[in-house]
This record gives sequence, structure tokens and C-alpha cells, in this order.
Amino acid sequence: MDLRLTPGECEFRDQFRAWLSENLPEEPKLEGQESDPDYWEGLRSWQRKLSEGGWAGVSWPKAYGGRGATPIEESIYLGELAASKAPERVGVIGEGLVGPTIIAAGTEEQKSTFLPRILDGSHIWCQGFSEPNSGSDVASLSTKAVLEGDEYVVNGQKIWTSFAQIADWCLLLVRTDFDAPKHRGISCLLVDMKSEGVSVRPLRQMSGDSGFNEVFFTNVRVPVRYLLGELNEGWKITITALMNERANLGSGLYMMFKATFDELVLRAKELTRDGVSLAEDPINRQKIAQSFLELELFRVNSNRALSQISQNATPGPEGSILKLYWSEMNQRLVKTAMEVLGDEAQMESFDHGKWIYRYLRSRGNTIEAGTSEIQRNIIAQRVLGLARSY
Amino acid sequence: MDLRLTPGECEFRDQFRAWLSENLPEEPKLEGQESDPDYWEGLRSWQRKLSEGGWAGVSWPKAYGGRGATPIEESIYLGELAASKAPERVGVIGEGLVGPTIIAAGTEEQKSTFLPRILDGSHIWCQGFSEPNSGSDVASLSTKAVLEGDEYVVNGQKIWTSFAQIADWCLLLVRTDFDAPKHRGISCLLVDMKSEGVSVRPLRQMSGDSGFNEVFFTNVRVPVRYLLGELNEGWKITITALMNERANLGSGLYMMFKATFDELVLRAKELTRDGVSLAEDPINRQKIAQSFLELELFRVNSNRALSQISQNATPGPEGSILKLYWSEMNQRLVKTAMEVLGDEAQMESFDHGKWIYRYLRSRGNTIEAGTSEIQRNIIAQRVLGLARSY
Amino acid sequence: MQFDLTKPQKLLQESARTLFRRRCSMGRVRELMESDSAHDPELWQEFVDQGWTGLVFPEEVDGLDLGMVELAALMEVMGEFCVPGPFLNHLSASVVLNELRNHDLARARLREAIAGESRIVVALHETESRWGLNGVRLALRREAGRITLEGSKSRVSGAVEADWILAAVRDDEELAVVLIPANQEGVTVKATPAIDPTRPMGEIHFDGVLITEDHVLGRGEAALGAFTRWLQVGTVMTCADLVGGMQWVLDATVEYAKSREQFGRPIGSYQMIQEQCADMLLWVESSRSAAYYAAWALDEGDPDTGRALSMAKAYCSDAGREVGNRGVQVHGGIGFTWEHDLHLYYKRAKASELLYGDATFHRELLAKLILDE
Amino acid sequence: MQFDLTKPQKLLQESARTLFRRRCSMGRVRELMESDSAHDPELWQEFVDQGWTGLVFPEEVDGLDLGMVELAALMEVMGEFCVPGPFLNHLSASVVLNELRNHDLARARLREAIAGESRIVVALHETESRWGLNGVRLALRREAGRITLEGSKSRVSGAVEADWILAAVRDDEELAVVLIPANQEGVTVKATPAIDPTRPMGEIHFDGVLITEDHVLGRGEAALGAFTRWLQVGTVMTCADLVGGMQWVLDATVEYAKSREQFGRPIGSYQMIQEQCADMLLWVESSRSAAYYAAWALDEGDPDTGRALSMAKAYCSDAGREVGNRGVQVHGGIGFTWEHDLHLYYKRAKASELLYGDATFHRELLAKLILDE
Repeated sequence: MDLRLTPGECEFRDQFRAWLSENLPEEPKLEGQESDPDYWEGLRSWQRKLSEGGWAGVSWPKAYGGRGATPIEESIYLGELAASKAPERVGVIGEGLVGPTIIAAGTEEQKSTFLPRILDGSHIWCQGFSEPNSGSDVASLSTKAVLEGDEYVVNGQKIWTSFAQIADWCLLLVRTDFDAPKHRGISCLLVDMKSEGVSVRPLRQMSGDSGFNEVFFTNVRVPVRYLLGELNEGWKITITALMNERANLGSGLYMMFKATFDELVLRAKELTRDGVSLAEDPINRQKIAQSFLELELFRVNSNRALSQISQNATPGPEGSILKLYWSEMNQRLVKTAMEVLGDEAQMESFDHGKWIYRYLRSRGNTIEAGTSEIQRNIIAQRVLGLARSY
Repeated sequence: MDLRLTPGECEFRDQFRAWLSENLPEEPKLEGQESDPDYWEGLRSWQRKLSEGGWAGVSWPKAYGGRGATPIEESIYLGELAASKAPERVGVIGEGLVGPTIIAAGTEEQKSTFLPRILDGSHIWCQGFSEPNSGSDVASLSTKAVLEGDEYVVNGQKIWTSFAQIADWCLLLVRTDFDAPKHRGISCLLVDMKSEGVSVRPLRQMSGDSGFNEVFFTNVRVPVRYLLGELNEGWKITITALMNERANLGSGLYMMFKATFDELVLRAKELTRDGVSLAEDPINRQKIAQSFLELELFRVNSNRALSQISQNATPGPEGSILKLYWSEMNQRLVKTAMEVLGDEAQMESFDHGKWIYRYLRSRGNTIEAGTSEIQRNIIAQRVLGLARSY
Repeated sequence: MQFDLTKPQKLLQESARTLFRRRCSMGRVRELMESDSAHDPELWQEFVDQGWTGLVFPEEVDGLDLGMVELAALMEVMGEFCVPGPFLNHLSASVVLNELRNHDLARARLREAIAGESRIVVALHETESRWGLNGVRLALRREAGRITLEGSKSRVSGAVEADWILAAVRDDEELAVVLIPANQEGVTVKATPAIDPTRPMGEIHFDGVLITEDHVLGRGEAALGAFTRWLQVGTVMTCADLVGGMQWVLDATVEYAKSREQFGRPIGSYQMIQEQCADMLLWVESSRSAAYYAAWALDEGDPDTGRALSMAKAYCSDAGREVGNRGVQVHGGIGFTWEHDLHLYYKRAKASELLYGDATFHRELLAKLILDE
Repeated sequence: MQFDLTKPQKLLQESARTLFRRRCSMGRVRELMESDSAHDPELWQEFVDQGWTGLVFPEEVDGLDLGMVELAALMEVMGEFCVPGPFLNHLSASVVLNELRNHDLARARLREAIAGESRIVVALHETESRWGLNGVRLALRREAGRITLEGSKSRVSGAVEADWILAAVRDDEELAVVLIPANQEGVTVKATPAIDPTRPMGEIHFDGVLITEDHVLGRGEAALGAFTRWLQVGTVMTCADLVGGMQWVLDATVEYAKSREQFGRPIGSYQMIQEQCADMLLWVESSRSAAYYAAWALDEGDPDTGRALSMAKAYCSDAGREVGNRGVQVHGGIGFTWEHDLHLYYKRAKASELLYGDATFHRELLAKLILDE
């Protein structure tokens, strides 16, 4: 057991740090003005910059333009990005999900068409998996694709689609066999978002912003050459991709939560109640310490999972354990922040309403990317070997 | 809404209080020395005394020797008993469960034979429902009774049987139809515990004492006249009885938990840590206050349920809500006590090991008389109308 | 002992429900919450017509002379419909006037308040002060025969569009109640948006505001008594409002769990969902018990009133938050959208958690009663 | 970065498991826990033969010179088997001697301790004192050239059958370590049964015990350093022991959930059971991460050691209790019986919750590090 970075890992980190210090945009963190085209252009240009520096698709094989980074190096990469307050990576779905899936299952044409464009930010991707009636039960999806000549004709609706409003392409799950058992009739299409019949509607969240979209497909025609993998094998292809993705979130998320925690500490030291510092209140101290230990334990848990994944090439259900941990941890963290900071934290004028946003946004943590109920099912059945629940 | 006792309820309380003050045994609370025959004789004589004073079976109809007390009056009765630290009622299963069931479903002979003897303490009853393989799924019981001539021959095993070691009679659930659906093949027998083939083995708990027993039935012969209700109708008869019983626990339980709480407060005020009173520690204060409010809310919740039961003759699933509430509340209460009192509470020599006992015993609260899982199912399905889970 | 609402109390609730169904749909709630005050003059007039602005005040000032249980019953329904606007704060502020109604000005303002001619608000909070009266530092300045006020009050729920301000101030160290017209020179009221848009907050600045002696409605014991009653009534009202909101969330959640299907059957048939719904019910019903017990005790002047109030506020604050959490979780993605009404209740419960003191605050009050006597 | 145990570390665990399977069955645990000390001389000799009593001490005193991670690995297995007796306390007490091994007497006792010839215990606690060194009030009396000790130490885990006592005392206000033979005149050790019979507690009375100057092994900074290291090592050992115990409870519970059928299918197929098992796994694995991280940091002298230790103890204390609670709940009635081994782990976890400071204590230590700097 050695929790220090290896010399190789240190070198990786130092290289990226050095690159970041020279290439980070002046305006360190672009604020999310989603209606502003400049905002998105900024993100695309950041993606291009990363790519030019060789810092896009770091975990992809070198043969495909990646850097062949280990899971631990990838985690270091994400942690450094977050720590430097770099802009959001608009290509994250392309890099983390679509690219690896194309590498694993795509045709040569698909590889040469899409992979370079994912890396250089010229293709922004979104993923079309969830549907209004298929939430946890993704495989019950009903968006359908019917072959007409050498095109699939797609009809249906997707929901919770991040980046759809600016995406160039969509990795779309569709039903292609209507008689087969639900997991067996699904295929995976690569869909040009500029196709006729695609329309996007932003979905406003309880926190007031629109991080997600609904996407409607009406007689959208997709050339057969954009079928990814075998016909009706879409489920297997994407489930593997999803598991890969889940496991990779560790360091970036940690840095995000740590920023919340650090700001909480800062504010707790500054603010007083009837003349006593919030940070001196013994009850607040217990709550803050508990948040701290849970947060640091997330880092340790993540590192341990990464270390395991590094040994067994395919990530197992560790991702579910981490997801369950961080989603509920973050909810407790922001609950603590709201309790400690009290009235101030509920004001829109205090820290630009950041605490309200964080509090409300955190409710989505245990729903998005697999609800806590689903994660617990996966852990119970796939890790502990309990019988299927029904 | 009027939460004061009515004049009638006050009178009931005052009458019982007056009676108690004259009739309470010198040794106010007999300590549980279950191996000592005198202990049990003392309990029987207390039961006799209650009966002679007209204070046994208070909720039974007057026609059967009861007092026709309302649910609220019964709760007052139980509260006064607990507050006065009166001895345990050894006839509690006879009074609370068996008697009402015989009144509802028994023959005239059964009524005249058993009811008076329940009241005067000459028949102590136990209930034989649970079996090793039938815990939450009571209806899957496999103790069987086969008719031979005018006797049922009983074979099987029961578990978690309170009072079995001294009981005279047992209200026994047996399977009499082996082909019917499980709820339809069950009958209810009244079994003399002195019958040949009945043996009792005390079951030691994690808390070290033996509150429960296993009871083995080997070719026990039960005359057909001791069949209670119709053949194969035993399930319906007893489930009604059980629901009646559950709802009646309010005040007595409250007084028991309140005794725990009051002792916690007393000790917290007495003990210090490095010179500071435990009761002055802000974190302890939060925990103790939380226990207090949950405890008092249990009283209010109970009273509200009693008030509802008084209006709708048959108790509904309110019992499940109360059971869920108090079982988890008591676990939190003793957890708080262990945390606040700390090292002392873990010593056998401190308060005669009472805190250890309470802590360990409380783990049974969410298992006995219907696990919390079962209570939540009942609430979800019978109160909220959600579909049966499977 | 009888815990149910009486028939007239239930009728009061039913007529409120009828009114809100007609005049306060969720669509209307959403319109109103876009404004600074969330105040609807026409709806307000209906409240006045129903007598609600005078619900708990004596007949001598044209009140209905009903009790705290009736008030809680009404607030429960307001919670169910997420009724926006300053009613809670207006009515609890009127309590201050009622307590001081021997003072002519107080009585006059109370009559106006009941008649719906003006809206009243209590201004207690100062920056970084707790709930409770100890944090009041804003003081009257008495100089050369003039009394002036200089400073601010913040986090005043219902401040915007209030006509009269009842400011908690120090007058020569003593606590005092000062009546100030919101339109007086030197008074500025600013909307300060917060998490709950249905009951907006404001900040009040006093810039050398001139106070006449007779506008000091009470000081010392009298002021303490009036503000204490205000805190008590406000606590009961907030708890009842929380109960109504929780009930709505529970109902919506159970409804959704019955109709939403995943993996071929209603999600309400899954134990993990059933568990959450069952816990929600437990919390809602326990909150209801606690809220009405507190209302009843306050009405009766029961010796347990202090405990009952803190018990109710501590419990309902926590339960309101947790019921909301489970509600969103069971709804899944749809419960997280702006479109769904759930978030309005969710945010209101979060604001109510702090109103009149949060759970930690009230637990410490309880600890004082239990441990320090 | 590499989080797994190395091959030698895994071998250490496997050989411990082999030994305990052979020599420390649950039947044997139950026999031992009926005695005052739960000490098994033959089993103890096996520990010595394996070198465990010298696991973390330098070769110069015949130790194995291994690190904290190895010690944690061993303790995890002791937790799995619920191994009774004073090993934890003996080894952590030996750490005090090791820290002071420049002192001849300390070195001699340390050699004996490692050779298994004597058992050592640290006596810190006094009535109503917290964990930590601030509560030490027992003081040496220096009078007429004689040093005597008069008073008591309580809640000393492993006191019964200890041969040497390392008492934490005040010497002219300074903290000091005094070495006292348990059989010296005036020393009385009394068993004081507590919740966990596998690691019994005792009380030590000093009735005018004569102390020679050279038995004061250290004072001031030296004493503080030695006791601090003792607390740190004890914390790591307790956390690892908790992890092993939790793992046993999880395994037993999952096993039971697979085999126990109710309503026609294994209870492990019910979501309410799955949820509890999944949470148990989360807690066990997180506890394991925390415990080994603390062990590693302590070994490395990492600047984060203080945080890592308090984080581990706070988390493992809470998790140990909750894993036990869920374990009993899923087992139902059978898990509540004396017959089932579950309660041995349950009680041990409850005792470990307090050992070397409970979660509240360690959270406050963390708060100091986070908020007061």
C-alpha cells in the first residue's frame, strides 16, 4: 500500500500543471450564460486548446490521438482541471462516453470521421438515452428507428439531455426490434443534430437554470453507416460505456465539493450570530467536521477505487458505490451549509444565491446518472450477490 | 379539539388512582427474577387483586366482567399502572388478546370456562404464533393439528413466546388444512400447557436475559371443544385480535420511555466530564432535547390515535404508525443516552447495567410484534393504497 | 379527550379550500411569485371578507374571536395551496397590536388591519442576529426632545407593500415596540429575494426617521409580552403551514407512485418507494399532531405551552425538509423540474424551517426548560 | 498510487486467519469471555511466536520492524474473529515503552513485552474524564524524599492480568509516565465488567504506592509524545478491529439474507433488505478506506495524520454501530438471541465506539484543525 503518487504519476501531474499555467484562459471560469453564444464559443475554443496541447481524450489509446493515461492519471487530470478552475469541458460526453464507445465498437469510417473531431472540439456530443417514460428502466425506451432503404427513420423523444442545445451529434439509443425482449431490440445510432426533424427544448430545473433538455425526433433520417456496432446490440455497447464513465468522476467531483466546503468554512469564520462566530458554535463545529470527514473520505474512497480499477482492466460496480457515496454526501454537505449559514444562505443576494443553487441542485444528485435506489439494487445484487428483487 | 380529559375520564383516572394508592403492593416494582417461583406468585396475586378491585379486563364489556372502558380510559389505566410502578400484569396476554378473541369468536362454554379465570389471574396465557421458519410471514406456519376422534393431535414448534414458562394455557395457531392457500388452512386452538407433549425452553437474548421461550409440541392432544371459532378460520380471528392489541399500548409504553428519559436527565445533570456537567454540553443538550420532543410527540401521537379509535370502533392501521414511531424513537432515545452518558453507561456497575440492558433490548423493538419493514409495508399499502410489493 | 377538529373548524377549512381552488390555482401562485411582494389585492379582500384578518381577535375590534386551533386549521389549508403573500406575517404582526390594544394608536391600526385597509409587518431581525429578542440592537436616539431612528432591519418577511412597520428597538436599553408608517420620510423598503418566492423578504432602512412619543406603543414588559406572543402565534402558523405543504407533497408523491410505471409496474409497488412514502406519512401525521397540540396549548394557556411550541417547530422544521426530500426523490427527474409544482412547496418548507427559529434554536430552548430548571 | 495490501501484508492476514480458525473459534471466544480478563495464555504464546507482540518495534528490541499498515491488517483479522483478550491494549502500551526506550527500564520492559513474558497496560482514565490527556489529575506526591501515589484509574481496558502498569500522572503539574508493577504493595486491580466481554475493563487503585525515581520513565514533552503515539496507534488498531468486525457482520447478514426465506423467497430479494445490505457495504468499505488511510498516514508521518486519525475514528465508530444495527435488523429474531454470535460483534463495536475517543470527541478535534487555524 502506497498512497503517494508514483514518479510517473507526479510527472504526469507536473506536465499538465505546467501546461495549464500557460494555457488557462484569462477569464478563469466562464460563468454559465447559456443564452450567450460567446459562452459556448469560449468552451469550444478551450476544448480546441486542450486538444492542441494533447490534453483531450487523455485516457484514449495513443493510436486514436489520446494519451493512454491510466485511471489514476485521468483522475489527476480531472482534479487539476477542477483545482485550476478551468472552464467546463464541452466535449466531456464525446471524450468520456462516445469516443470510447466508437473505439470499442465503431467502423473504421466512424473512427476516422468522429474521433479527431471529438478531440478538437469541432463535434460536441450529447447522449440520448433517457425518455419521459423510461427513467430508471432505460431499456424500456420507445424511440424507434425503422429502416427505409439505406436510412433509419427515427421518431420519439429523449429527456435530460445535457448539451443538446449546442451539440452537433447525438449518441442515440433507439428501438429497432419491436418483438425482441426489451434489452435485445435496442440499437445505437450516431445522429447529426442538424438533421431535419430534430428539435431541442431546454428543461428548466427547480434551481431555476436549464442544465438539461428535451429532444424531439420527428422522421429524422439517419444513414445506415451511422449505426454504431451491430443491429440490436446497442444496449450492451452503451452499458459498458456508461460503467466506464461512472468510475472516472472521482477527482473532479472531489474538487467541486471541496470548493463548496472551503467556502462554507470561510463564511462560517466570517459570519456571527449575536456576536458569536458561527465557527465557534459547538454544534456547527460538529456538523462542519462531519462534512469534512465525509468529503475527505470520498477522496480516499475514490483513490482506492481507482487503484482497484487500475488492476482489473474493466471497472466493476465500484462506480455504484462511489456514486451512492458522493450523491448522498453532497446532499448532507449542502444541508449542513444551509443550517450553519442559516438565514444568509437563503438570500439570493448572499454569494449570488450560490448556496440556494447548490442546495436545490444537490437534490438531483441522487436521481441523475442512476437513482440511489438503482445504485443500491446494483450493489445488493452485483456486489453482494443477493437475488434479483422484484 | 379538546385535549383535556373529559369529566368522565378524570373520574375514571381518579378512581383508579385512589384504588392503586390503597392496593399497590408494598414492594412497588417486583424485579424480574424469573427463576424465582415467588416472583411469579407475586405477579399472580397482583393480577387477582386487580381483578377483585374490578381493575382487570377494563376494556372488556361489563357483561363479561369487564368495565367497558373506552380506548382513552384504557390508556389512562395503563398510564397510571406504569406511573405507579405497579408490578407487570402477568395476565396481559389473556386480558389484551385471548379474552377479546374468545368474546368475539368463542363458544358459550369457552367463555364461561376461560373469561373469569383470565380476569382473576388463575389462567395465565401465552400466544403461540411465530415459528422459527415463520417470522414476518406468520401465515406460513407449519405446526399442524390432525383430527383423531374428538381430539386434535398437535405437532410443531413455536418461538418468541412470552410467559410460556409459567403459562397455564396457550392460544395456538395451527395448520389444519394442508391443501388450502396458506391463510385459509389455519385454525386456532386453546391448549392446556400442562398437556403431555408440551415442553418449554427459555430463549436467552443478546441482552443476557430470557424474556422469550421456545415451545415444542409433540403429539399434544387437544379436545375439539377447544377449537376457537370455525375450523380454518383461525387467521382472520387472530389478525383482528392482534390489531386490537397493537393500538392499546400507548400510555404504558410512554411511561416506560419517560422513565428512561427522566433517568437520563438526572444522570446528565449529575455527571461531569473534565469538570463540566454533561447537561451543560451544547451537543448533549441538542440530543437530549431531540429525545424529549420525540418522546412527548409519541404521547401526543398516541392520544390522537386513541381519539380516532374511539370514534371508529375498529382500530385501523394507526397501530402500525405508532409501532413504527415508538420502536425507532426508543432506539434513538437509548442511543442518545449511551452517547451522552458515555463510558459510564457501558459499565455493568453503573445503575446496575440498566443502560446496557436498555440499549441492547431496544434492538428488538423494530423486530418484535411486526418488524419495521412489515409496518412500512402495511402503511404503504393499507393506508396510502400503494400496490402490493413483491 | 378529543383530538379531531370540530365541525365548525372543518367547515372553516372547507370554505378556505373552496376559495383557494377558485382564486389561488397553482398558475396564479406562479404569477404572484414573480412579483416583489407576491401580494394579490383581490385575494386579500376575500380574506378580509371571510374575516380571516380578524380571526383570532376580539369582537370589540371586529374580530371573529376564534382560537389558535382555528388559525392553525386555516394555515394548514394555506400550506396545502401554497398561498402566496403576507398573510402569515400580517396576522402575526396584528397580534402585537392586539396585545397592546389599550394604546389608542395600536387599537386603531388593529382595526384597520382587520378591515384590510392596511398591512402590518414586524421588523425584528438585524444583520447576523438570531431569532428571539436578544439580538435587537437598533436603538431609538433621544436628543434635544427629538426621537429618531437610524439603522436597518433585514430578513423581514412581508416587508414589501406593508403599510405599517412594528419595529423592535431598544429604548434606553429596554425593548420597545415602535409603530412607523412605511411611507414616512427616511423609511426605505427594499425587496431582497430569497429561496421562497411565495413569501418574499425585504430589508428596511431607517434613515434618521422621526418618531413621535406616542408611536412607541410599548416598552419593557409590555413590549416583551407583545413580541413573545407574536413569536408564539407565528410559530403555530408556520408549523400549520408546513403541515399543509407536507400533506400536498405526500399526496402528490403517492399519486405519482401509483401512476408512474417502471420495469412493468407502478413504482409504488417497490419496497424502496413504499418505505419512503411510509416515512413521509409518519412525519406528516406527527407534524400535524405536534402543530395542533401547540395551537391548543397556546390557546389554553397550558403550562406546557413553551415546550409544545418548541417541540412543534423543531419537529415540523425537520419533517418539512425531509418530506420534501423524499417527495423529490420518489418523483425522480420530473420532481426536479421547474414545471412541476413540487419545488414551490420544497422551497417554502426550506424557508419555513428558519422562520421563527430553526430546529437547533428550538432544541436549545427545550434544553433550557428540561435541563436548567 | 497503490491502495491494495502488498503480498506480504496479505500473507500476514492469511496466517492470522489460519491461526484463529484453529485456535480461536467462536466457541473458544465464548469460553474466554466468561473470565475476568478473557486472556488465553496459549493463544498469547502463539501471538508471541508469530512475532505480533513486536510487530511494529525495531529489530534492536527483537521486534519485526513492520509498519502501521501491517498492524492494521493484523487487527482487521482480529476483528473478524472477535479475538478476546488484551492484545490491543498490550501492544499500544508497548508503544509507550518504545517511545521511551532510551530509558533502560523502558527498554527492558519492552523486550519482555515483545517476548511475551509480561503484559503491559496504560492507565489513563480517571472518573468522569474524557479521552485525551487533559483529564489526568492523579498526581505523584513527593514528600520527604519519598514519591507515593494515591488514587485510582478507571475504565482501563486490559487491566486484569497485566503485569506492568504505565500510569499517566501529574508530576509537579507536568504530565509523566510512571511504570508500576501490578503486584506491588498497595496496587489493587479489580475487574469492572462492561458491555464488551471480549476485552474486559478494570479499575486500578493505588493505595500509597511507593514509586522510585527511575520508574518515572518520562515527563513533560517526552511523556506527552509517548502517550500521544499511544493514542494514535490505539486509534488505528481500534479502527481496523472495527473494520474486521463489520466485515463479519456484513458477511453473516448477506449469508442469512440469501438463505432465509419468507413469503416464499429469500429475504435478500426484498428491496428493504437489499437497501440495508447495500448501506452496510458502503459503510464497511468506507471504514476500511479510512482505517488504512490513517494507518498509512501515521506510518509515513504524513502532515495529514491528525486529520486522518480523527476522520477514521469518527467514521468507523459510527459505522460500526450502524452496521451492527442493520445486521441485527436483517437477521430479525435470531440475530437478537444469545446463541447467535452477532451480539458479540455488536457489543465489541459499541465498546470500540468509545475507545480512544468517540465520534463527537474526534469531530471536535477535526473542528480544531479546520476552523481554529
